[in-house]
Amino acid sequence: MEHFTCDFEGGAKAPQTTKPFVVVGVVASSNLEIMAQPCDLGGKVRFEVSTTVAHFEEAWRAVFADFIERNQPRDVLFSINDFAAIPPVVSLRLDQAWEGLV
Amino acid sequence: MKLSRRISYLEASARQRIAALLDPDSFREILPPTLQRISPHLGMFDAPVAFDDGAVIGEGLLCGKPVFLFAQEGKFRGGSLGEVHAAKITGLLLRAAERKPAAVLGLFDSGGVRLEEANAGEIGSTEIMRAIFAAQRAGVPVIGLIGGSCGCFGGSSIISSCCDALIASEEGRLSVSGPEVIETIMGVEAFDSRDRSLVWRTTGGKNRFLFGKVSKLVDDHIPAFREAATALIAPSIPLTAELLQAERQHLSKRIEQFSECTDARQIWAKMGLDANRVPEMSAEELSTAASSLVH
Amino acid sequence: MPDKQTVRAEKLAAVAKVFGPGKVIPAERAVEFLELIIRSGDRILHEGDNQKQGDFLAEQLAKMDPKKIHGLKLALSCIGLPEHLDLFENGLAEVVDFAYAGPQGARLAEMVANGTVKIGAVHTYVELFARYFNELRPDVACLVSIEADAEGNLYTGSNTEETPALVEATAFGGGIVVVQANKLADKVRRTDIPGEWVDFVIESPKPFHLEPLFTKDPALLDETRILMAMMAMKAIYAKYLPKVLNHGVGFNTAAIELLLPTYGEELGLKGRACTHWALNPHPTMIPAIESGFVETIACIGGEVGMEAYVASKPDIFPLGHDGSLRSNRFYGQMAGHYADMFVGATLQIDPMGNSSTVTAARLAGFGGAPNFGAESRSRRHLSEAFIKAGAEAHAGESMPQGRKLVVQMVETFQGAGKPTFVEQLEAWDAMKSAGFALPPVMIYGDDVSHIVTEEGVANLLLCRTDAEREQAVRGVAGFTPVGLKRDHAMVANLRDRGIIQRAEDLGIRKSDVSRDRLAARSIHDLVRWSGGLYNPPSRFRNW
Amino acid sequence: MELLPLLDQLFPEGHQVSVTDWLVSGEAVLGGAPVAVLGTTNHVFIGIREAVTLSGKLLETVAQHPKRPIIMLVDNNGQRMALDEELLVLPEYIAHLLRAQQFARLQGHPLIAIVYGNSIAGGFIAFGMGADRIVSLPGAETSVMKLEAISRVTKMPLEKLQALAEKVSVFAPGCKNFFKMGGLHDIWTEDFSGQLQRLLQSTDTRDIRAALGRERGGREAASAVIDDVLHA
Repeated sequence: MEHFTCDFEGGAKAPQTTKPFVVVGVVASSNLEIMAQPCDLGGKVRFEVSTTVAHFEEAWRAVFADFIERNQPRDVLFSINDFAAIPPVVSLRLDQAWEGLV
Repeated sequence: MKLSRRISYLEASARQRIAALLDPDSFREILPPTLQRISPHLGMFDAPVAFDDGAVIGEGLLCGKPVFLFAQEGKFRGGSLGEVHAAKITGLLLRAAERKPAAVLGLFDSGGVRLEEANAGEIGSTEIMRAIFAAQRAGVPVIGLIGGSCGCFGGSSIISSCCDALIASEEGRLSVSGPEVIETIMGVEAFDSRDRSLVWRTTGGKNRFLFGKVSKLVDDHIPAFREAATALIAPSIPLTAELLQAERQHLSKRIEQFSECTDARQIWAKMGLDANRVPEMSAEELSTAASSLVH
Repeated sequence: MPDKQTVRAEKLAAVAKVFGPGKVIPAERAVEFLELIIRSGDRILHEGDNQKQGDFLAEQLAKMDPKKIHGLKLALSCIGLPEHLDLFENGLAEVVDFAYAGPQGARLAEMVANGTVKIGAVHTYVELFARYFNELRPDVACLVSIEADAEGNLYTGSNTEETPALVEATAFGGGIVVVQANKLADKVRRTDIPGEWVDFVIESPKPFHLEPLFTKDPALLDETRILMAMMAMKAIYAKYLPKVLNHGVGFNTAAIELLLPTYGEELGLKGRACTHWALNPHPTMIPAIESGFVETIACIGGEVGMEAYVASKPDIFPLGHDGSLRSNRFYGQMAGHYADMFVGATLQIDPMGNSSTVTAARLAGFGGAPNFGAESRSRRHLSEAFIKAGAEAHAGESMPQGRKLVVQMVETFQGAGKPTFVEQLEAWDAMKSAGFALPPVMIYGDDVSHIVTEEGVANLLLCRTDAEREQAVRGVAGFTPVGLKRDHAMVANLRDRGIIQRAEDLGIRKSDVSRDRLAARSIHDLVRWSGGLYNPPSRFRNW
Repeated sequence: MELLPLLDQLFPEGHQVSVTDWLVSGEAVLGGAPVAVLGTTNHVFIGIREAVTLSGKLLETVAQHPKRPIIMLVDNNGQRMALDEELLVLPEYIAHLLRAQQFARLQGHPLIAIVYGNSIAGGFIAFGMGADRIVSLPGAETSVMKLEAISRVTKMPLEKLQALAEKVSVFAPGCKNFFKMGGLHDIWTEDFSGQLQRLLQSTDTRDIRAALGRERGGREAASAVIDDVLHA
């Protein structure tokens, strides 16, 4: 298992929901669980990742950057339990989690 | 033939099942994933964890009635009973024994004990059983739902069989040993675990319904599970000598009648059903056919 | 050298001398018989494709004595049986012409590398059939049938497929036609091949192997594929309204087929698009058929378990007077070639949109996709889709033209760490290792009109330069190395011009991407849709 | 441990116990008072027939000897793994046997399980782990699954599992591990009869195994989780 946290400068959109959290996906092979929580991060977006596949932090960062560019979120904490999901699946889940918060 | 749209129970995640089963927005989760009560053991196996350890528990309303509910996530490590997973369910049942909701719903989807936590899982399963008995003793019925892709095997199969009533779809499976285990013991000639039709004939919801272990057979549609669960809510029947003697006689008679059978089709034929038609029948058709049989 | 008719007459006389008059040969004497009609250096055509296989005759051929017979030239659609390669290992055959290697691909690559097998050429199906009428005229054809009678009349049934093409090339090319039949009947169920064209029949000890081609269990369709299907339907199907379609057999097209009655209906496709198809009787088409989307289907092959359902739809499927399906690969390929749209998948795509399923260690071949997926510049009849696509492709040119839609739907990764988009196709390595003069490309990039991935849809018709085309491909290549090397400014420009469309550009929310949209989520659902008429093999069942 | 010497050591004041089809039943005297003896031997598999026979004996004891302690002698190789038994819904039979045990408990019968042989997976659940108190004797073996099998299923190398098993109690077979997890209330090494008499003096039938697991450091999360759920 590999664990890392990364922060990104967020965009203009803060979560609109009153829900304390949203969970999408499950921890199953080639899939992942993403828990998104509205959270005052001073405009930033934080990703806390646990993954079964080590040494792919760069790829994760690329997926996160792309997600932020696409959705312009701010003040969200994404906690991720990954079981070897490929990048497009990660992208899809991030979008789904974010759509659950707005 | 146009099919009516169904909301699949089989495919839904534990959380999706809860959302569609209970009254809208009525669910209050206990120990939600934000608390991250994860397995303390999976890490040393280098295995991924889930924030809820594959068990979602909480309280909500079912057609206005207050119920407690636990749901196993079959897609996370086969819905296996780990230490935290099992303890969440035990805690919920003990809470039910104290607070007496109208019922506890158990959404089973589990291959059994989590091997990485085998001892904790096994002890945990029997703690759940004791907690079911505690809830029942308090008059709270425990209603099990079986229709997930992992079925209900091993320790989970025994736990679910301790419930007051079971609801299942034909896709749901209930059995102690898994098909692969039986194939290993008996040989592939006697039981080919890859013959999916054979596996479902043996362990699937229809066979369990025809034996009476499953009280209500439903199609793979969450609203059907919801309707069945609502209808089954009634105070738990206290254990008595008469009740258990009757149960025992019923089970002994089953052995006498059917122990020569080696395929579910023989059993169904003996019951007086058109055995080859059974797999093709809808839940409603089979329920009607079964109700006209003299057991 | 004696002429073909003389040789044929000699062979027939030799058989008559040993076996007496009549066309029926006993199975246990098949090798002895084959050695009478086959001479060294003959071109032997063996029938077998991705569904049916003339397994009995293949076994018998491999048992012939290489001291008597050698130097054979083998021609066949699919190298699907180990016996096909045994012919080479045993010293009977030297050269093979084929279209598709399937399960024998790895062994074939090995035997080519060590010189045991010489490849004439790797073809597409129709290309190979066409050559049977010219430079590859067969001396002997070994074919497959369900029923045969003593006169040689054949009932080839649902999986007739390529039998007519092979019989025609042989019977009218001076060759000898031998058939293995599952059953010798007094009277065949219907005459698919007239007895006059058939020289000998052998009742095989067991029925020929028939592989269910359909393996796309709807239960295995994940959200990624549903997202891609929804984007394709909105960006392509709803835009061009193609009436005549050919779908590949992959999961992506299965997803579209299962979304037609739901999402397709929402998009207003019913009656306006997807009415005619060149397709095997895919079980995943049942919901669309039952929902009234489909008017006719031209069948290339059959499908195990679909017999009763097909028989219940006489207006849609090609049926004989006996009520069972008659498929035809040659004609079906033609029907697909002249369709408005082809949608398929592949294993690798390069930045110019060229695609291939070949890897260095495996010679798969081509099969039917290159014909289905080729631009049809010989087409002259018009349709809305054809004109609309042509207007995009040929905008500003002095001669207006129509255009076929050729869509490649691929996930950006084939699995963890295995990108679909690559800077250079492995076909180039295969070219070197197999000694070809050209890389074995499946569909050339300039034939492709659209590429659909999880990241979006690229419309290559609208690209005006090679540089644009390359960025359009990179712009949907996701997080693969090819995708990461995109020029962000150019991709943004392509997106502004609608050449690249993302889900959000198409108004598709990711939360709406759900298996709940599928008209059928399991094989069992398909059976229910069929009113119990689809009878899937046991291994597909969970009831 | 063999059945006969076990009976002699547990019940020096006398016992009348018979064995039919590897199922053990009868009565014995302990501290001057009669106790019911019920058990299995010869590593029997617990299947549908065993379940109804054992439940029959339990119900008989409840009917004829109110509140008499029931001493459960545990030795099994697990649940019977067979097609014909699963066809007839084996889990229902095991649950029935557990319900009979619960009924006995509710009727005031102390239930003491003594593991003297093997106790494996579904067999142990069916007969043993449902008791009020569970103890093991020398030579007893408890397990859910052998390490070899766990290695096969989890694809974790056996050597790694063996090394882990040295450090933690959570997954590997063995009474010591089960004890540390709270799955055994006690491990007896001597004076079985005296220990049994002392155990029978307690009237506490609550399930305290999660608390034991926490105390002993083998299973610390379960008890905390249960408490948190109760008080959430």
